[in-house]
Amino acid sequence: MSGQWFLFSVDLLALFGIYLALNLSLRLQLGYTGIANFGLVLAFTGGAYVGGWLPIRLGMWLVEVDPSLADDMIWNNVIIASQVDLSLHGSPGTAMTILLITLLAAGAAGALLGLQSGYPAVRLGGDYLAISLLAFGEVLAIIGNNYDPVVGGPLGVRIPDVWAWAGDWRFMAASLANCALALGVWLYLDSIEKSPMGRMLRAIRDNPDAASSLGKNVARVRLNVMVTGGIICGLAGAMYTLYTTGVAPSALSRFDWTFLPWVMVVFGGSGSNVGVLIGTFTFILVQKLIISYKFALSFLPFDPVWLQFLLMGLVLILVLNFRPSGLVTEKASYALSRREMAKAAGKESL
Amino acid sequence: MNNLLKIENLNAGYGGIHVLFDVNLDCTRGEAVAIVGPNGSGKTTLLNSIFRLADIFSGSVILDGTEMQKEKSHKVTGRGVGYLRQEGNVFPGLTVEENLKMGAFNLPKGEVGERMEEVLSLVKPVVPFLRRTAGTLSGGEREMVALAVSLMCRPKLLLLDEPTSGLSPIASAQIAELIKNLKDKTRLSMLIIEQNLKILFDVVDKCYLLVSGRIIFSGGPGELQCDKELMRTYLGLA
Amino acid sequence: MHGAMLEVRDVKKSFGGLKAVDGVSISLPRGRITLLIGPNGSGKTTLVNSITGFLRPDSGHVYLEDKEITHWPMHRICKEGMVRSFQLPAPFGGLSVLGNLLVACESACGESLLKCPLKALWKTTEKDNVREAFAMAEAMELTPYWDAVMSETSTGHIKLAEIGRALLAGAKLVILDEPICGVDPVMADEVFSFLIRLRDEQGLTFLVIEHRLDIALKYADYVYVMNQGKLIAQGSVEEVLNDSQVKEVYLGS
Amino acid sequence: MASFIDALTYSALLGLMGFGLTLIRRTTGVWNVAHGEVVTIGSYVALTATSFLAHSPYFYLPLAFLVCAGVSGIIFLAGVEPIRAKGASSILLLVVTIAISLIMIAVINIYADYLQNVFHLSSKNFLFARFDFTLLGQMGILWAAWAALAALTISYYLVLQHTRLGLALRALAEQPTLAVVMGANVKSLSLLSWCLAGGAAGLAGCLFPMRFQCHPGVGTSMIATMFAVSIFGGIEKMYGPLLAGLVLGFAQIYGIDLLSSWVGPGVIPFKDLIPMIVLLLTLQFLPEGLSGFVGRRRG
Repeated sequence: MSGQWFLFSVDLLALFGIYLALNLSLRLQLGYTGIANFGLVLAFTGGAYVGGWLPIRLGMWLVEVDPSLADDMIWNNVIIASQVDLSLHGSPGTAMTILLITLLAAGAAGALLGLQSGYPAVRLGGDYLAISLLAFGEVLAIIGNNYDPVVGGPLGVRIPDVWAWAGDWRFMAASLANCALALGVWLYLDSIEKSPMGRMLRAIRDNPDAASSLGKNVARVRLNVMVTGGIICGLAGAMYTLYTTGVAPSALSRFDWTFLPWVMVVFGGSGSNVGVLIGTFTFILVQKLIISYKFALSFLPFDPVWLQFLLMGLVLILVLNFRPSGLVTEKASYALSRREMAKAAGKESL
Repeated sequence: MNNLLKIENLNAGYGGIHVLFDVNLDCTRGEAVAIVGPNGSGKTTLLNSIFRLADIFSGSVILDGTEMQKEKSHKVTGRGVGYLRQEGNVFPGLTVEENLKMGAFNLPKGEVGERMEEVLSLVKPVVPFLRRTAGTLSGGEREMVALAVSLMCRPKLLLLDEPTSGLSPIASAQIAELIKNLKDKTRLSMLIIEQNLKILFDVVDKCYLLVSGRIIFSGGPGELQCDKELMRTYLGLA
Repeated sequence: MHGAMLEVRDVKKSFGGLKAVDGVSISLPRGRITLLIGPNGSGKTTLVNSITGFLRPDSGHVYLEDKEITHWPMHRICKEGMVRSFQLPAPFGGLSVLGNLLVACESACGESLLKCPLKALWKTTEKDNVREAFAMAEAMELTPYWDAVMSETSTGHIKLAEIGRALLAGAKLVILDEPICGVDPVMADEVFSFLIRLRDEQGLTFLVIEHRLDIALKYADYVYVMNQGKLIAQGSVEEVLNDSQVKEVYLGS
Repeated sequence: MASFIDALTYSALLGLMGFGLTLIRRTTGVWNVAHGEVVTIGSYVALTATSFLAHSPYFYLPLAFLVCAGVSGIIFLAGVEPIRAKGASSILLLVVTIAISLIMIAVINIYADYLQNVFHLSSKNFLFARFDFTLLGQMGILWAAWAALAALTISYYLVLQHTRLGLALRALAEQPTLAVVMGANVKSLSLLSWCLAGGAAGLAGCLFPMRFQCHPGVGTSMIATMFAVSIFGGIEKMYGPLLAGLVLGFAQIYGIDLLSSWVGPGVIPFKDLIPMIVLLLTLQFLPEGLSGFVGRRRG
């Protein structure tokens, strides 16, 4: 029983880390800069495809594998992956090298995808931008599902386990790594909050024309934010793939990786890190609980998974009706502490 | 009670922004009332609040004995109020004739044609453009159409928000002439916002001076004109 | 050009068939307060929008200190030394009054996604900015409200904060579009006195669009009058007020 | 030839789906993401009725129209209008329709599971081609789909041009506030257009399984294509979706066939990319859409 709970918590933690990173990226784009990115799934998928494509090739190159298998990487991918796994078991150094290179590549892919979806963001605004990004988000899914060489078509591929060296603690290590990614993003966003950058982003969000008249290059800042957001999504996508040791394009859906983050962020409040954290945790927990108690609900004449959709939709409607800015609302903050500001202004206190 | 419109202690604004503070105003039948004041003092908000296009926080707007603050926006026209808005006062993609028909939306279908003839006899300059698309008209022509459209609903009370703003002196004079004509020929009450005071001084029976959301003067136009201090300070007439 | 701060030559801008600005040329000498007046819809704001890069003029040229800035984007024009305010309130609603003022201050390192986590890079600049912003709040009599969120502030205070914002952006030429609209008369006089002080002490140049002539005329060095997209008069306050054409169109007499 | 007929049928169905999106956006300024699920409901109305009451699905077109009009109306009244009345931004309204779409996905799937588990219907994958008739040597669906689309577009056009209601709808799309000032009840007009849009989606949903495989996610998976039809067609004119449906339908089915005969069969799986590319290009270079472009050239 305790073992079951342990696995439950570890998996919860892993998903939580991934989603928190993704949601904070949305907060950077939506909450700070006012870009309604309905194509989060794009950069996430980009990162996931890199995670599905690169590690197995790196693995083949770094460790001893039967070279004849390379003739058909997709057909033989399970055999190759398990052979690489065996070697990685004993060599954390190699595994971590693969991890790092993969993350670098995934970040680069995310940046590229962010850059190209940033192009319409500069010219369009409001709901047209949202629809345009939504359409962008579909593009990689269509390619991945239909073009086998990327990650093996709809059914996907298995990839080597870079956490294999941790043995029994493998899931724990991977979950903690996911959370470390989320923590990094959190700290980064927090430092934006407590710097002139956060102020400028909000100014651009609230009134782009006025910000531009005060010398802010609105188009470039928006593009930079899209690229940064893309990097974060790309990293999250790769980490997720490495955690699940597999990637299937059909599982990288608009629902899971665009709409769900939006629900979490709108619920918690896009103006605050804590809000995003609360939103993320609540929905991940509910999702996990529904999946775990699926069998207890087997008397229902339908798949209990749908309850999750129902619940999310209802909660979102309620939040939008009664608290449109989310559970935790934005607070005006300053780059300097009040004491520092008082000192700068030559006053006793503020 | 000869009062057509009575506004009492009106506090209004938009969402969290408070624009009007304790405004009192009345308008009797057949009277033309001017609301003057500098930009941003809340004149348009006052007219909007009659149509519930602005939020009423407290106070009341009574038209002909009915409390309008409980009425839905689209029902106000039916009570006999025509509104010529400052901007967006015609449907640019519709023809002038369609605009006029739309103006009579609250009338029974059979009366539309009859009313259109009445209105066209009051606003004759519109007749030549009936078939044209409103968006292709010049500023002055469009303003005239908008005036005709606001008359289509058989109003008892006509609200005019800067009917001459942005028009050439000739077009302004033409509009002013039409307004004067309307007042003479019909027993229509009017509430007019105008910056170009001179044009309307001989039409208006009463003036209210609105500054920063408060009425600071009310009286005849002559009185306001005599009060050089008020004229200088708030209207920018040097 | 002869070293004028801003030289505008034959600028035209039309919307559809409407010629909003129809060949206007103006010249702003350094260290002067120039007033631009005219009835509603005469094209003043469109002229300012075409000068400051908010709109693209159809034709004509704009020179800032002898450098051609026609068709430059707004942020680049600001960096070059010309900043403008907007007629309708344009607050950064989610920021406080002080935050609004601070946005205008230059903070190169603090406003980069890469460098902003390193506080040491921007801390000193930020302290200077805070000092300047508080001084500006003081001048605009906004000190009691410095921490209030802009979206919940009254229109008058928003206008004042926006003037302060424009002044803080470090410009040599400041264009104010109806700066005292919605501001009470006493405060409005103080705003203009402050502009005079900035003109005298720092040599700033101002172009002010204003409706409330009673207040604005007292402080103007030079006046341009527009009607129907064209300049109809220019000169000193007396000259303009005695111009028959001005009386005709502006005062309606 | 088969693919030509397929393309023609598919075009009409796309047009029907896009019609509703365009109508809703035009009159109320909302991009309705839940429109895809309304289409799916149309298919399930057809499935349920043909399974339990027999007859051909064509027989239930009016029923699908009514049910979907009702569903769409409820979406507007219960979901969108309360939040719109509070002055929500267009983005927030988009999020609202996403929330509604989540709820509807759940309901549709629960219903499909229920049909399968309790009544042992194959509700997760169905096709009604066996019910179809032939007319002039072609499948009935071709005629039915085009008849529905043409009837809808023409009658809507007639209503717009020749009735008071139509005048009000056009006025509402141009200047909502002014329409209110003139006494038009914006709420009921908006409700009407949502119902009509839902009805059109219901027709499309009811006809879709006559020719194409249907499953609980059919509308959801097509929503991006529907957006492409609506935006590419242009929201200013109601014949936009018809035009765009034709172009996109042919590009997706007939065009890709042609392309594959030149560059090889490798391109066929990517036919779903076409609407996305068209959508993105439209937004970048032809923001007023096909009908707006045609209108501009003429006028």
